[in-house]
Parts: sequence; C-alpha cells; structure tokens
Amino acid sequence: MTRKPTIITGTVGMDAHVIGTKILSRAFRDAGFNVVELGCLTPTDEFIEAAQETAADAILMSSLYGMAELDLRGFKDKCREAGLDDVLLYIGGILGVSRHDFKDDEVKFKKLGFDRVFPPEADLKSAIEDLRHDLKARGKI
Amino acid sequence: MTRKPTIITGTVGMDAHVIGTKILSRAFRDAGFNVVELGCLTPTDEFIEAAQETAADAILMSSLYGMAELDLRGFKDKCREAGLDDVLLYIGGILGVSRHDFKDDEVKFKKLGFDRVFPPEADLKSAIEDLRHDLKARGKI
Amino acid sequence: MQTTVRQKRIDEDEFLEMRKAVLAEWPTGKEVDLEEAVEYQRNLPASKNFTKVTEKLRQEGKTNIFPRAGTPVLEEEIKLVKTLVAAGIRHVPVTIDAYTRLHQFEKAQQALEESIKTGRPMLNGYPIINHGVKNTRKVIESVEAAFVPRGAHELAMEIALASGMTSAGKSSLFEFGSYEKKRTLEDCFKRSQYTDRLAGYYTERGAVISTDIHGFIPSGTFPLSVNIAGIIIDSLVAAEQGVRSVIPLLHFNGHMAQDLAWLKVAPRLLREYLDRFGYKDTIIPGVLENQIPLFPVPQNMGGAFAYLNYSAMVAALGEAQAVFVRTIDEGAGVPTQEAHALSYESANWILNVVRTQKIKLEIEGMETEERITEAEVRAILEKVLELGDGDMIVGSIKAVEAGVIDSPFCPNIHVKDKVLGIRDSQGACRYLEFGNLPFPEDIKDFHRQKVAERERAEGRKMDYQVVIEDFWAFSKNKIIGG
Amino acid sequence: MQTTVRQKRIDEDEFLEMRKAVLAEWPTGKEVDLEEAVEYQRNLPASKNFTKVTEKLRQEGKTNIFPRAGTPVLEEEIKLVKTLVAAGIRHVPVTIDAYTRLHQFEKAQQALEESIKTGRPMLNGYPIINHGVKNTRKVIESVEAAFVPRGAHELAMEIALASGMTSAGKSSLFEFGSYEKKRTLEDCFKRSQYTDRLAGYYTERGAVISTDIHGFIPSGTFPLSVNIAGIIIDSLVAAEQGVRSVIPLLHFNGHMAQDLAWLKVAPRLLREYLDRFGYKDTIIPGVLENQIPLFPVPQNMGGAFAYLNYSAMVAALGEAQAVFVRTIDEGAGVPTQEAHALSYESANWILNVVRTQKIKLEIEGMETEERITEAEVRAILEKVLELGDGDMIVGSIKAVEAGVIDSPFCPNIHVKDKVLGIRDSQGACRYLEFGNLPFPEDIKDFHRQKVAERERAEGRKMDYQVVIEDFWAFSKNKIIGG
Ligand code: B12
Ligand code: B12
Repeated sequence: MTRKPTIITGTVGMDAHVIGTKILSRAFRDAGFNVVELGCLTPTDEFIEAAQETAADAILMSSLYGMAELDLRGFKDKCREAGLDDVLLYIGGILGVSRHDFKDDEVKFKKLGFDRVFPPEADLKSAIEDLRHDLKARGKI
Repeated sequence: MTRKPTIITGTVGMDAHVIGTKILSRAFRDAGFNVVELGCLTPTDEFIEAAQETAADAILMSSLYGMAELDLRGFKDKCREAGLDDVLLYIGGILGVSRHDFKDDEVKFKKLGFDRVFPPEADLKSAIEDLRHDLKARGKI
Repeated sequence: MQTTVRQKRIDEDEFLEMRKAVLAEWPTGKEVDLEEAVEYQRNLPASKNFTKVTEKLRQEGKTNIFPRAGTPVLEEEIKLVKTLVAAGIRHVPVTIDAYTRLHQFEKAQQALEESIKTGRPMLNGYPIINHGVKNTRKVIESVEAAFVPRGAHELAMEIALASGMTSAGKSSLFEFGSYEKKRTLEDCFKRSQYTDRLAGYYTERGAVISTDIHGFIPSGTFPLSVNIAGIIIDSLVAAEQGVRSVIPLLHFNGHMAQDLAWLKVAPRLLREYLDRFGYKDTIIPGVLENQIPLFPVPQNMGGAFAYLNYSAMVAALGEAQAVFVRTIDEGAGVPTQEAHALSYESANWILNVVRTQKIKLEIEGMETEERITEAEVRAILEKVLELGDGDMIVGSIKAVEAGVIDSPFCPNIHVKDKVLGIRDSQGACRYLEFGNLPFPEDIKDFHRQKVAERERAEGRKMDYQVVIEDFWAFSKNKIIGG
Repeated sequence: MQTTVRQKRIDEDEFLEMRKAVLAEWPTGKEVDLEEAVEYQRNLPASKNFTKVTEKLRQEGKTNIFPRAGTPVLEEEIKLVKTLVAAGIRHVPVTIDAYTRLHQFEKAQQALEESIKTGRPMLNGYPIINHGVKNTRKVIESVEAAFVPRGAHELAMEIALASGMTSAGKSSLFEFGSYEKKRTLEDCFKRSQYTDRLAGYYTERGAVISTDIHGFIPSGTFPLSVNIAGIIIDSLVAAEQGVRSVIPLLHFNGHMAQDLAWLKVAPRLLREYLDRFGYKDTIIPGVLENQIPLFPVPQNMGGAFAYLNYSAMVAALGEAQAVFVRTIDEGAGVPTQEAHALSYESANWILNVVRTQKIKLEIEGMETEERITEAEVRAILEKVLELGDGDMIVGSIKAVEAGVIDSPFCPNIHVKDKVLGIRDSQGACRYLEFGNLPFPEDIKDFHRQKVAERERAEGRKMDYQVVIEDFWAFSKNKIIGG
C-alpha cells in the first residue's frame, strides 16, 4: 500500500463482547493499517468522533448481543451529517437474535448504510482483501 | 376373559428382525391369549395357513425392514379368499423407509386392510387393551 | 492509586443506612421488608434452598443441568421456569435484562410495558426491579426449585432475596473482567460487599443464602489458575461479609485431565483458604461447571451436539453437582425453546447414563495438572496477600494493576492483557505469555517445555497466530488449531 | 446329529473344484480370473488394504468412523463412497442388498434395472454379483480407502476380492444367530470356510486379506462373553483356512468399565487362542467397535445424538481403530444423507478431540470386569473344545445344541434361547438366566449377587419384565430400566 489507511474498530452500543474486535484490530494492524481501537461498549457517537478526528477511511464495527439493528438506526445519516460520507462502513459479529439466515442480516444492514456485512465465521484475511479492494476502488490507496 | 382367544404373531416377508415379535408374543401370552408364534422371515401365506388351522381371532404382524408395504399388497384379499374375513389384522414395527410421520403409515396400512397400526414406541399394555376392546365389540369375548 | 475498600465486614448500622439509599432507587424497593423476608426465607422448604439442593445432589451422586433463562413478562417467566423444572432442573437461574444491570430502570420499565402490549419480549432478561417482590414471589412459588439471580447488583439482589431466591450469585472479578469496560475493580468489590453482606444478614438469622462464584473467566484457551485464584478471592470477600455457603462455578476448557484436575483442586484450595482466614463455618456444598462456549460457529449442528455432550460427560465424570451446557444454538443467537429442550435432553442422557455408573477414574497426568495448578493458584494468592499486606481486597486491586492477576482478550481497560494461553500438542491449556503472573520458574519451564514440544511436533513457532487458530479449533472438530 | 464339517483346511484342488460351481452361478462369475486378481491385489497401495489401514490408525492413535452404506446404481455408489471418504472415512463397507444375500440374483437384476430406469434405489444395498468385477473395480478405484463387503457369501466374496476389496468380512455365528431362521450352524460354517479359504488363497500369494468378525451379537442387554467366545471361534476357523489378519468387531453395551474391559480382553484372548492352535502368524491389526443400537425411539433427537456421542467417546477412550456409530435416524428408518453427515460430524468431533489427548485411564472395577469376562470366555471355549474333541467347529455345533453357546431373542430356531441378561444397579450387564452356559459357580454367584443388589435397591424382583424395561432404558435417557 502506498499510504497507511486509518480504520476505526469497536463493538457498538451496550455490548460488552470484545474478543472479536480485539482480534480484528490486531489482524488489520498486522496487515499494515493504522487502527484506532475503541473496544466494547462504544456509543455510535464515539465512532463518529474518532473517525472525524483521525480522518479515517473506514469504520469496522462489531456487534454480538443481537441489538445492533436498534443501536444503528439513523447511524448512516449521522455519518453524513458529520461529513463522513466517504468513510466505508463494515459490520460483523452475530447480528440477528435467534438462529436465522445470514442473508437476512446482509439485506438489513446494507439498508442501514453498511457497505459490507460479515457473518460470524468471516475470514479476516479475506476481509482485509475486501477493504483493500474497496479502498482501491475509491482511489484511497 | 371368558374364552381364550387365539392370535398369530410373526415378522412378515424376508425380514429377520425377531426381537419385537418375541416380546409381543410373550406379553400377549402372559395376558391370557393363546399365541401361535411364527417368528421372523414368515411369508404371508404362512400367516394365513396358521390362522385357518387354529381358527385364530387376530393376526399381529410385525415388520421392521421397511418393505412391509410391498410384502402386504393383496394380503387382505388373500385373507378374504381364505375365509378369514373376520380375523382382526394388526401391524406394528418400523413401517416406512426413512424418517417419516407415523400418520402416513397409519393411512397406508389401513388402506391395505389392517384394523390397527402401531408405531415403534407402541405400548404393549394398551395394545392388549385395544385387542380386548375390538374382540368384545365383535362379540368374540 | 489509593483504595478505600478493605476486606472487612460492613458494620451493621452502616449497612442498614446504605440499604435505605438502595431501596429508594425505585418504588418497588418499598416492597422489601427485611424482617418479613427473613421469616419468609426461613419457612422455605429444603427444595427451594440453593445450598440444600446442591448438597442433596452431591449426596445422591447426580449431576443436573444449570441453564440460563429469563424473559420479561411475568406470565411468560412463570411458564419458562415451569418448563425448566418439568425437565428435571432444580437450580433455576433468573437472568436479569441488560438495562437493569446497567441501572436503567426507566428504560427497562418502558420495554417491559411494550413487551406486555406487543406480546413480544423487548428485553433480554427478567427486569426484577420493575417486577418487585410480590411478582417475583409468584415466580418462585410456582415450582419446587432453588432460584438464583444472574447479573443482580444491590437493589436487584434486595428484591431477589426478599422474593425467596436463595443464592446471591455475584462475583466482583467476573463483573470486572468480563462485563465492564471502565469500572474499577474497587468499585466492583464495593458492590459485591453489599450483596454479600445482605446474604450474610439473612444467613445470620437462620436463612442460609449461598453465593455461586465465577471468578475471572478465561477468554479463549487459558489455564484456569487465574480463574481459581479469583474464585477464592471472591469467596473470602463473601465469607467476611457473613456468607456461609460458597459454590465455585468452574469453567471447562476441553482437556479432560485438566478439567477434572481443576474440579478437584478448586474446592480443595478454597477450603484451605477459607479455613486459614477463619471462615471454618463457611461450607462448600458443591461445585458447578460451565461449558466453555468458545466457539462453535452456528452452521455446525453435529459439532454443537458433540461439544455439549462432551461437556456433560466431563461434568459427570468429575461429579459436579450441575453443569451449564450451552445449547446447540449457542453460536447462532438466543436459543429457541426447542433448542433448549433438545440440548438439555441430549445432555441429560449423558448425565444420567454416566452418573448411574458411579464411575471413579484416574487419568494419567491428572496429578501433574493438579500439582501445577495448585502451585500457580498459591503463587497468585500469596502475591496478592503480599501486595495487600494481608488484605485480599487491597491486594487484588494492586495485583490487577501489576498484572499479577491478568487475563487475555479482556474488555476492561484496567486489565493489563499481557498474557496468552495456547494448547499443547495433547490439547492441554498452557501459558504462552506469562505477563507478570507470579509463577515460580520451574512452573514456567513446565509450560515452556510443553509449548516447545508442540513447536517441534508442528515444525512452527507458537505465537499469537496459533493462539487465534486454537480459539476456533472446537468449531472445526478439533482441540488444537491449525 | 452327525456333522460333516470339520476345522480343517480345504484341500486346494477341492477348493478350486468348488470355485467352478460357485463362479457358474451367474454370468459375472466369468469375470473372476484368480491369478489376475491376485496380481491386482498385490499392486494395491497400502491405503487400500484393510489390514494396513487399520494398523496405520493404531500407530497414529486415531479412531475412525466405520459407517454402513450401499446403494444399487453404480454411479450413485461411486458418489456415496466419495462422500464417505471426503468425510475422512478410511474403511468403506459395501452393504450388499437383501436379494443377493438370499441368493435371488434374478430378482436383484430386475430391481437393479428398475433402479437405473426410475432413478430410485429399489434395492437396500449394492448388488455386487450383478455388477461384477469390472464395475466394482470402478467403485474401488474412485477413492483412497480400504473396502469390505457386508453380507457377502461365496460368489459375492469372489467378486468382492477380485475387485480389490481387502477384507472378507464374514462370521458364521453372526449369520447363524442374527440373520437366519432355519439355516444350521453347520451350513454357516461351510459357507465361511469357503470365503476364508478364498481370503487365504490371496494371502498365501502375497495379498493380505483380513476378515472382520462379529461373532454372535448380543440382542438386548447381555454380557459380551458369548460374543467374544464366538469371535475367537470364527477367527480360528478363518485362520485354519489361511487367513492371516483377523479384526474383532466388538459391541458396546453402554457401561464404560465393561465396554473398556471387553475391548481389552477380546484381542488378548484372541491372541492367546490363535497362538495355542498354532496360528502365530495370524495378526490382529486392530479392533473395531459397534454402538449397540438398542433402541432409541425415533422421536428423541437429543437422545440420539447423546447416544452416538457417548459411543464415540467410549470407542475413543478404548483406543479402538474404528467405531460404527448409528446415525440419529437409527430408530426412525434408513438414514438420509443428511442424517449420515450430521451424525458422523458429531461423532468425529468427539473422536478427534478425545484421541488428540492420548488419554490413558483406569476405571475402578474394570479389572473385575476383565477377570469375569475372561473366565466366562475360557469356560465356553474349553467346553466347546471338549464337546468337539478338540475340533472347534464340531464343538461349536454341539455347543449350540446344548445351549453352551446361547443368546436371548434369537431369530434362529436352532438356538436354545434359555438365557437372559439384565442390568445391575450401576448399569453393568449381568446374566439373569444362565441356561446351560458352562460358567463356574463363583462366576455365577458374582452375577447373582449383582442382581440381588439391584433387587434390594429397587425393592422388587428382577425378572423378564425388568429385562424388557432395561431394553428401552437408553430411549428414556437412562441406563437402567424402570
Ligand atoms: C464470550 C461470550 C460472552 C462473554 C463476553 C466476554 C467479553 N467481554 O468479550 C460474556 C460471558 C461476558 C458474555 C456476556 C453476554 N452475552 Co455473550 N457470548 C459469548 C460467546 C460465547 C462468544 C463470543 C465471542 O467472543 N466469540 C469469539 C469472537 C472471536 O468471535 P466474534 O466476536 O464473532 O468475532 C469474529 C467474527 O465475527 C468477525 N467479526 C466480528 N466483528 C466484525 C466486524 C467486521 C467489520 C468484520 C470484517 C469481522 C468481524 O471476526 C472476529 C474474529 O474472527 C457468544 C456465543 C458464541 N459461541 O459465539 C455469546 C453471545 C454472543 N452472547 C450472548 C448474550 C445474549 C450475552 C448477554 C446479553 C447475556 C448473557 N447470556 O450473559 C451478555 C451480554 C452483556 C453485554 N452487555 O453485552 C448471545 C447473543 C445473542 C444474539 N446475538 O442474539 C450469544 C450469541 C450467546 C447465545 N447464543 O445466547 N458473552
Ligand atoms: C436389532 C436390529 C437388527 C438385528 C436384528 C436381530 C434380529 N434377528 O432380530 C440385525 C443386526 C440382524 C439387523 C439386520 C438388518 N437390519 Co436392522 N435393526 C435393528 C434395530 C437396531 C433394532 C430392532 C429391534 O429389535 N428393536 C427392538 C424391538 C423390541 O422393537 P420392535 O421390533 O420395534 O417391536 C416393538 C414395537 O414396535 C411393537 N411392535 C412390533 N411389532 C408389532 C406388532 C403389533 C401388532 C403391535 C401391537 C406392536 C408391535 O412392540 C415391540 C415391543 O415393544 C433397528 C433400529 C432401531 N433402533 O429400532 C434396526 C433396523 C430395523 N434395521 C434396519 C435394516 C435396514 C436392516 C437390514 C436390512 C440391513 C442392515 N442394516 O443390516 C438387515 C435386515 C436383514 C433382514 N433380512 O431382515 C433398518 C430398517 C429400515 C427401515 N425400516 O426403513 C433399521 C430401522 C435401522 C436403520 N435405521 O437403518 N437389524
């Protein structure tokens, strides 16, 4: 990569599950990204502030406790208002409540403004490739 | 019971499963029935002969290997031809091939002429009650 | 940092003063009449007392299932506990919703009302504070079983115990190390001292309230010594406040010799430390076990059954009194009723079939695991005492600051997170990075040797990447990653 | 009754004469060119040899799954074995359809043609005789695994071995005691001598063909001593005909100490008897295990998973080389592809996780079970030898007549059926009725005591009714009925 892109990571809302976002953060750091790690129990506003402050290229959000949909209503609008139109939004974890088809999550969270949605068994290596690909497409790297 | 009714038991066709019919035979014998036990691997004709020879009140047939339907096509007609119109026909075991709804078996085997059809978890005590009930209804005991 | 909290019983007058403020937090606080509640508790049958139910299971040589469940609407909660008890369950946990845990009683009230109106549960647990004593007694009176709240802080515990729950399940290190991001350990100890003191108050008056204690739970592959040390610390804290029945809640990590060794070591050392600090009359009526849920991915149903059955098997062989097995939906989301039923039916098969056999077994290497774990737990506890000048609470707070108590992948920013665990080539959990864990050199060498053995066997370096691979092994029908 | 069959190797010329008649039974018999087939076998890689695959699993400390499968249409059979091998299976059994087993090749041909036409399998197995050598080689050449036919008599075995199957799975006592109603044991021995002699013929020419041996399988709760004695008898019969690799196929009954004891006793005694009769060069490359399928009713899915996981667990702890676990559909009917996949996925989780740990364990009471079983097996075998004047075959035939070899709930009218087994209060299998089993009094007393213990514990007489209750226990999440 010619330039070191910056990403924001964290688990959103009142969700204390932290293991996934910790692993993810390290994987992206090891792959050459500049990672701002917010940890768990992170309100949406904190994601936005961090992205503004660091001129981030992407937000990689996690949610496991099943309430992501509620937590993220209106999030994309807030991003736009904050001038983060151009920041890529990715989300992963366990996004629905009971056993369900991941396809439903994908549709739902894309509607909420996310560019990519990942299932629990997501492979981080290919997620890194995805991000590189998307950043290239946008001329960011 | 005023009179000791006679029943024929056995596993029909090329089916070697014998445990169920052995247990069943003993249970009915202990309950006061006269049991003619044919064992496994018993052709339909043998059931008919035995019923004729002993003036049986009922045939309690077993089948486990999943081919009962094939084995029993035309059996009711043969019974009629042999003058066994009045003999009660019961069947039990594992009557279908793959995992399926027992209700399907019931419909199928009633169509084939059986008076009662029993699932694998059939309770023998209540089967004995059923037979007594049916024999009473027909004025046999 | 200067800490104000000490390992010392809260003075009764002071406690009664504290209670006033707690009970004033929400209108249902008024429903708590402590003397009436003590009387109510004393009249409960043995079948509703957590300590006695646990003791009975031990005497009968049975292992039961200890599920997790809680739903907002009262009638639904009653239906739920009836279903559980009909399935043979005798320890019934009432999981409290996340809003209540986070002190957002107003929000919980709204969501409860909405749940009633819509007929859909809008909370992920039972909002015990909003329901209050009268309603909660209806739940407890609907079945013959012993209740424990999960996730209850001060007011929630007041209502739980006044309603007839008989275990004050609460653990400072668990809360601190697994649920909180910024809260300090000091603060967590303060909250537990209150609930422990409350349990002690009942106990002194003839109503034995136990407390079941998680300790610092291992995240991922991590030897259990930090966890067991934490269980002992939390138990001593509880005993000082007058708790007379403590129940360790251990965690399996999947290696039989280790899991069985841990099941033996934990109550033995706990007994020793309780005695040493003069809590001779605090009993350990039994041991509960938890299946480590890390981390079957949802798609693999055969593996999910195998994992829970294996956990049930080890709990039965270890003669635990109850085991929390995860349902087959664990990796998929909140389990459906059907998933609960199927999973417990499966585990119960194993528990019944194995316990009836009264198996006594020895596994080669189990003694070594016991010896190693014992040395590690002692090393941590003695260092804690040293740091605290004999005060377990002060020592623990300093120990966490110093990384003497540490755990990987922790949500709390106050935890060092300098340690890592990894599997050895037979699947046992070993330390890969010790951080500041105060272990003797020979113990560290033991771990290093085991790790080196796996390095040789696999011809690669054991590092963070392998740690992550190990994480997912159970999802891939294996105990070792790679 | 005068028996003509003897424990004596069939003379080679006589054998070659017999073969002509066998090969003439169906046109595909012509495809068997014995010398070419021996050459073909000798060129097979180790991964296709049943003996070598078993030995390798033992060296690697692995337990594999040994499924049951066979479908009529060639292309489907190839698909099936590919699926099995992709799932990690290395021992592939080809179940032969019932018509072929019963010598109704014409009917099998019709059903095969109909299956091809309709696309629906009209046979419950692979009609090996109709397919012949050329087609069957296609199956075997499609994967890297060792094959064994199930239910092959003379011509079927000729085709199986000429096609490259490397185990002549066949057991006189199994056939006689489980599948046949009127056929005599003498007749069953004759058939096995042929197939064993055929396996011996290949072996002598450098292509080792093993035989895996079931013995008289226990129906319901029944101690394994009759079964083990039968395995030894059948093995000696095979060895006399030149078989140099015998693989016991044992049965679990669900009591861990017993099951593990049996797994140790069987190969030990088998080795001893092989040596005693001079078959020192006949090896035992490993042991296979069978989950006793009695009798989860179809409705109970959780129990079905638990049962198969438990069986996998015991097989893994007993270090068997492979285990036949029943699928979750066992009580419901022929398993679907999905049921196969899910069940083996589940069992594999257990097998992998447990074997990686290299567990060596001792269960209290296991030694007693070994001692008792050993005494019983010896008592049966010595009596058989006495009855046969040193001839195992003659002795066995007389032993069955005399009830010295006996089994309950048997289909065959020539079996006495005067014996019964029952569980003791810890779930171990005991003899309730000894019939004419030739056990020493102290052994009988041991069983009587155990039965009396359960009578006291349950305050009721142990009789036929309880035997039937025990039958169904596993379907009710228990090991003991009632
Ligand atoms: C460990 C755990 C806990 C621990 C958490 C410790 C901690 N602080 O982290 C404890 C015990 C504290 C806990 C508590 C609770 N938990 Co919890 N927990 C789990 C568990 C077992 C594992 C989660 C985990 O760590 N997985 C491993 C990590 C590495 O995977 P991951 O987070 O999915 O992340 C990976 C991928 O998803 C992906 N990924 C994740 N995010 C992103 C983002 C992007 C952009 C990308 C590309 C990829 C990606 O990459 C990661 C690495 O590979 C799951 C069940 C399970 N088996 O999955 C339940 C589970 C998540 N918990 C659950 C619940 C309900 C709770 C509680 C609310 C109640 C309770 N039962 O106690 C509380 C929540 C408290 C709170 N305020 O949040 C439910 C959630 C239900 C739902 N979604 O419908 C689950 C599914 C269990 C269940 N079946 O009921 N839990
Ligand atoms: C033991 C067994 C065998 C033994 C049989 C020993 C013997 N000779 O009896 C052996 C190993 C030889 C065997 C062979 C085969 N088996 Co088998 N076997 C079983 C097994 C495990 C148990 C059957 C049993 O004994 N149950 C216990 C008895 C007590 O129950 P029961 O017979 O159902 O009877 C009770 C009730 O049903 C009821 N009942 C029965 N009949 C009647 C009648 C009346 C009137 C009433 C009121 C009640 C009643 O009362 C009885 C007592 O409570 C079942 C699977 C299972 N778990 O059920 C497979 C099973 C029956 N076998 C099966 C098959 C396919 C075979 C084989 C064809 C191939 C093979 N796999 O080897 C061969 C058949 C050979 C042949 N020619 O028949 C399939 C049948 C599939 C289907 N129906 O679709 C099953 C279901 C296994 C499976 N899932 O694939 N088998």
